[in-house]
Amino acid sequence: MRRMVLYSAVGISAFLTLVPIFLVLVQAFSAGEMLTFPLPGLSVKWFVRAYTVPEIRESFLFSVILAVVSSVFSVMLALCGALYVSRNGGVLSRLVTILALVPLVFPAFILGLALLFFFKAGGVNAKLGLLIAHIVISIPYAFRPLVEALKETPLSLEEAAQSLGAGPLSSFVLVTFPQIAAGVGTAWVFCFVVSFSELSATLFLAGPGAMTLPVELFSYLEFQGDQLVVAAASTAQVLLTLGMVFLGNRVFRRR
Amino acid sequence: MRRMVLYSAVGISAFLTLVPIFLVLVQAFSAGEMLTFPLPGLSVKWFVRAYTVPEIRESFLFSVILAVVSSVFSVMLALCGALYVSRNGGVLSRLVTILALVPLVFPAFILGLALLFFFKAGGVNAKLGLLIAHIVISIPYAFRPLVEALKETPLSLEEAAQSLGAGPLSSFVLVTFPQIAAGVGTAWVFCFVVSFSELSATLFLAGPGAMTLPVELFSYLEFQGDQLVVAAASTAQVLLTLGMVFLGNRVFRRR
Amino acid sequence: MKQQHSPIDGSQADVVLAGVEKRYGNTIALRSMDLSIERGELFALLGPSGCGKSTTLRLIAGFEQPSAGRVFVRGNDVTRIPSSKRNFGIVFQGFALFPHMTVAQNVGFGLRMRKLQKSEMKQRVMSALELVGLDHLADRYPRQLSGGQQQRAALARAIVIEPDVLVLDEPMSALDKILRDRMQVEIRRIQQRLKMTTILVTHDQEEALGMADRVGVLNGGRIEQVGTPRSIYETPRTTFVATFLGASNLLTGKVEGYDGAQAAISVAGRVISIPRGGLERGATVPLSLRPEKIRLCAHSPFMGKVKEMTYKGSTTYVEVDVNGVSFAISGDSAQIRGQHCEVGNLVGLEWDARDVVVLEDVAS
Amino acid sequence: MKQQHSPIDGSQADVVLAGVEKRYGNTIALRSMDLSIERGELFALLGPSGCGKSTTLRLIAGFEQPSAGRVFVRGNDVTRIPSSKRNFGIVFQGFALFPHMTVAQNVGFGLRMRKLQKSEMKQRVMSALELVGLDHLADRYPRQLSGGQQQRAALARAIVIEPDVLVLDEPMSALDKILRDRMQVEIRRIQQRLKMTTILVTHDQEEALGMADRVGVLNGGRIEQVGTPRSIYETPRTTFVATFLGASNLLTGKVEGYDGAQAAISVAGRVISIPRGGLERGATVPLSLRPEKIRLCAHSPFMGKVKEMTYKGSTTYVEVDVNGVSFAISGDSAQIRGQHCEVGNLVGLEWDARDVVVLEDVAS
Repeated sequence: MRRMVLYSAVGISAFLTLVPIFLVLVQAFSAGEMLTFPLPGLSVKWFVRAYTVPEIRESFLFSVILAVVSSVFSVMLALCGALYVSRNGGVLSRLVTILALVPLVFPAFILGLALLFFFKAGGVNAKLGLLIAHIVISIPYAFRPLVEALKETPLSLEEAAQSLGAGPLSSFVLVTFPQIAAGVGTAWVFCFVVSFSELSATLFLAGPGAMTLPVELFSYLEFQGDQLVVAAASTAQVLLTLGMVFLGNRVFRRR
Repeated sequence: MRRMVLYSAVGISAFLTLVPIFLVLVQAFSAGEMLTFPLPGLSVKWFVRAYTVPEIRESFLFSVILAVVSSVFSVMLALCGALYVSRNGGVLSRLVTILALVPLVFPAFILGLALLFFFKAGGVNAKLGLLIAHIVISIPYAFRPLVEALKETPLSLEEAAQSLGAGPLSSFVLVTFPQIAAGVGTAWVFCFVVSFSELSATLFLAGPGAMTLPVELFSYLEFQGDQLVVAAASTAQVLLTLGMVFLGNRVFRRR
Repeated sequence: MKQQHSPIDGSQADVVLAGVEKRYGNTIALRSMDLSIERGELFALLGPSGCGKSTTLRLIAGFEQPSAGRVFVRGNDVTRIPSSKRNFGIVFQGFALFPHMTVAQNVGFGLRMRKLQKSEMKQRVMSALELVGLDHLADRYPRQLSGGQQQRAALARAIVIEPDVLVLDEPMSALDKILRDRMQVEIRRIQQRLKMTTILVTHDQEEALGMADRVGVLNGGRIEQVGTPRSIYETPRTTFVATFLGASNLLTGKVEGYDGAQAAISVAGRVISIPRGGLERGATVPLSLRPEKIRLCAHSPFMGKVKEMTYKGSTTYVEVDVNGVSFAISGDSAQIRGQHCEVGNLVGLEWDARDVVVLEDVAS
Repeated sequence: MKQQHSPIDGSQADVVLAGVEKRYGNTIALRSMDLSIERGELFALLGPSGCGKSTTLRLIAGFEQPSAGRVFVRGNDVTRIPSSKRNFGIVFQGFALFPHMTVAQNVGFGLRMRKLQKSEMKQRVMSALELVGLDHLADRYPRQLSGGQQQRAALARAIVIEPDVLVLDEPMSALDKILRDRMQVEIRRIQQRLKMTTILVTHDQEEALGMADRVGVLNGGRIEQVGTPRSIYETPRTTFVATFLGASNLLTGKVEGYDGAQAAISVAGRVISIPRGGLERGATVPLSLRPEKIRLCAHSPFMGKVKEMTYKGSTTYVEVDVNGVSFAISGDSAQIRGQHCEVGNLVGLEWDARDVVVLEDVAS
């Protein structure tokens, strides 16, 4: 009985998540002109069309660059925090943990709003605002795997290195870092993916010359409404995301 | 040296996250008519004004209802999944884990887009679409604390109850559930907060009669642009969020 | 599904395993086990981790089902009966007390499931708590109790339901050495007073030897020997039993011939007599001789050089090389000192002929 | 910051702690400890968990700094010198081998930090590996090694740098019983060959007694007794030392008077003589008498009823009640059986006068 409840719950969740997404992904390969089911035929023409729209092409590129840059910063900042937390107890350590995880529950759109107001007043450009927003929003996703990786690395390894004559820097580089490399990789993939698909805060901060793919797709859909172009672009985004996650799993596999 | 790097990293992150948000929150209490610093004076007039905008008032209420309903579903579905995962190993268990955590990295806006296309084709109303999207997006936030709570509850407790004559249902209700109650509470607060501030997927699905506060604020800002009304409404949202998290910590505190 | 069967033998057996096997996928956890546990006895299942003792316990308790074979309790086939209907009292490793219930609620849980009346329940809970000496802590929560008190509470919870069988799963593993010794004596005392059929699962040979009426030694999913503590300690049947139940000198002997009922066996270049028949002349046999059975003396056929001495407080451990064969000797520190035993010295070894045990497995 | 000091005494001391204290906030982990460890000896710091032995180790190794006092190594004040400049070889609890390096790379790490030439490095790594018998596994990764092999690799890594002091932090705690005994002997052998000043931190009294030249017993952040294994085992100074280093009968005696150098002390209603002076007439003194020092006999002034018997294999544990005072006796199983010792029987107890030790702390 209980087993049946469990199975059906899992089934429902899977259905709700996967079926609609799957349908959109399939539609992107439609040979027809509209959203129809079953597909009239298979083609990649919608991908070609999406690529020929300059805004979509440019925003895709911008998204990739933004994701790469912001994820590098996120991982570095999160690593500093995670190192502190895993090596120290006390109030400050708990404060850092809370601070690093705040963006996870804090409404991202409010961060976007705040940065918008802030930069308008300060006259700073939109790109910096987006970078900051993406760094802040993806920090928690980097922080968790890094803290976990560091917690699995006994402090005694570093102490062993030090007792053998290694200074703080060499013991970190030669001993601790190789242990957490997989965690760093995971953290980086997470940050990339989060930044790449961020919409809530980005919506407020994006503007001419600093337009990400999700925002571009949203406004494209609102103003031109060519749904299959959007489906194709989304599919490209999903495939890149999945590719990153797969790559992360492969390259940074534990053990 | 290393200590200094750590401190400055934490400082930078805190500065980036907290200062802009703090400024917006402060502006909401401005007595002036524009975003200015320092404040010309303190007042709550912007909260009153925000409340008098019917769209903002109604969308706030809708957001609360949506968050309550979707979070209850998320927690129930996540609990089923977490029970299965913590009691069983194997391929299916890992599949459930992956499935439950997919929405965490999967672009939420694509889910919104997919549901939009799906429901347009099926002719189902926007409210159901929003409910599904919010359930799916918040499931990972419920799944993690629940799995952790269940992992901390040794299976031997349930076996002890069974050896004393309790059936599967009573051993769960009388013994296991009380152990994970704190985890369930945490999961629920997380889901509520996530749903309450979701914007990426909601943006595509919201419509007349099914408008959440974040979407409403976004379009209000775009078309009317009364920034201080938005600041006040955002502040109300942040305060409710913080209140929920605080409450969750208090009521469902472990031990 | 409930079937009536008579046990496989006509004895007083309370719990009978008949050809019980357990496989997980391709790995075999238990190999066709036959075991019968008499009414009222304390039977210890002893073995190292991974030997199958936990699996056996889980099959007996009904948490898992055997891949083959049957489990009988008091003559009834319970193989397919779930744990909740078996009426077993189980003291879990780590105790598994319900953290959100007081001691009294914990102990009363089984009675509550049996839908007893409040008043009778209360009375039985109190008398169980009195039995284990915990009546003054009935309203405490488990986390407010010491390890030993938690142990007692778990025991009270298991016995209050008047189980057909009491099962103790590594009951001392969460306790420190001193407490462990005390609880061994106490649990044994309670078990004897209630005359309750009890299965003790443990990896600690001292616990098994000190508490049990009979011990079954498990290794690699198989029972290697069943017997009283003294019989399995003093006459181990296999190399595994000889070494797992304490230190042992494993020697290789060659059967030279017979002198009446005494077998003449050569060990380390000397011939010894062992009161034992049935050995093939010329065969190589594995022998076990416990270190504490060897005495040091000035002169003996077995003279050797002291290679190693380790002081252990009450006893001293000595390693002596006799013609290239190493003998471990464990003796009272004062006596060993009295024999002028120093590393490098020449000493003699002696022992009683009956302390040399011929093992049944192939010498390794 | 490096200062030259002479050690607090003029002996051969290699490591000296002078008034070392450690506080964490308000809790005191170590109370003003003075300790000096001689060149080439194996010194064991023995105590239960939380006694301060790990803190002492961390202060000596330089992972933490004392709140007060100084640490000297070979006469140099190293109190403020970081671990990386102290030239200590440490074998960590759990070994702390670098998982991403081979055994040879692990062992070579310390030499690499010392910027040795490739060829010399290789040669020294190989000779260290040979010493611990691991030269054939130089290219394995730690996860491919058994527990005992990991232990050896960690030891090789610690000794290859030719440290001033070798520190062993609970080196056997990750090993099983049988391996532990073997590694104790082996580590001791290597330490004696290299004549390396060694500090062994352990909670296992058998390990400390069996391996060390001298033992310091810690309790509650204080050293309770320092001495050779035999002296601390046979003449414990405090109740804690008496009970932590093995079982002990803690008795309460009353000093009745003197007969020459013999103190007459009444215990359990009988008077015994102890060769010990300096006790106040009429005083109540705590006494320790080890269970294995008591023999059973047919007649003696101390007659009592057997309350409990526990068979432990080589030994049997007997509890005898003499005038309301409980005596624990541990003896050879065969000898105990020979004395017709059964629960309920009356038996006599005897012991040598010098085995009764007068403790210095207040009887509890």
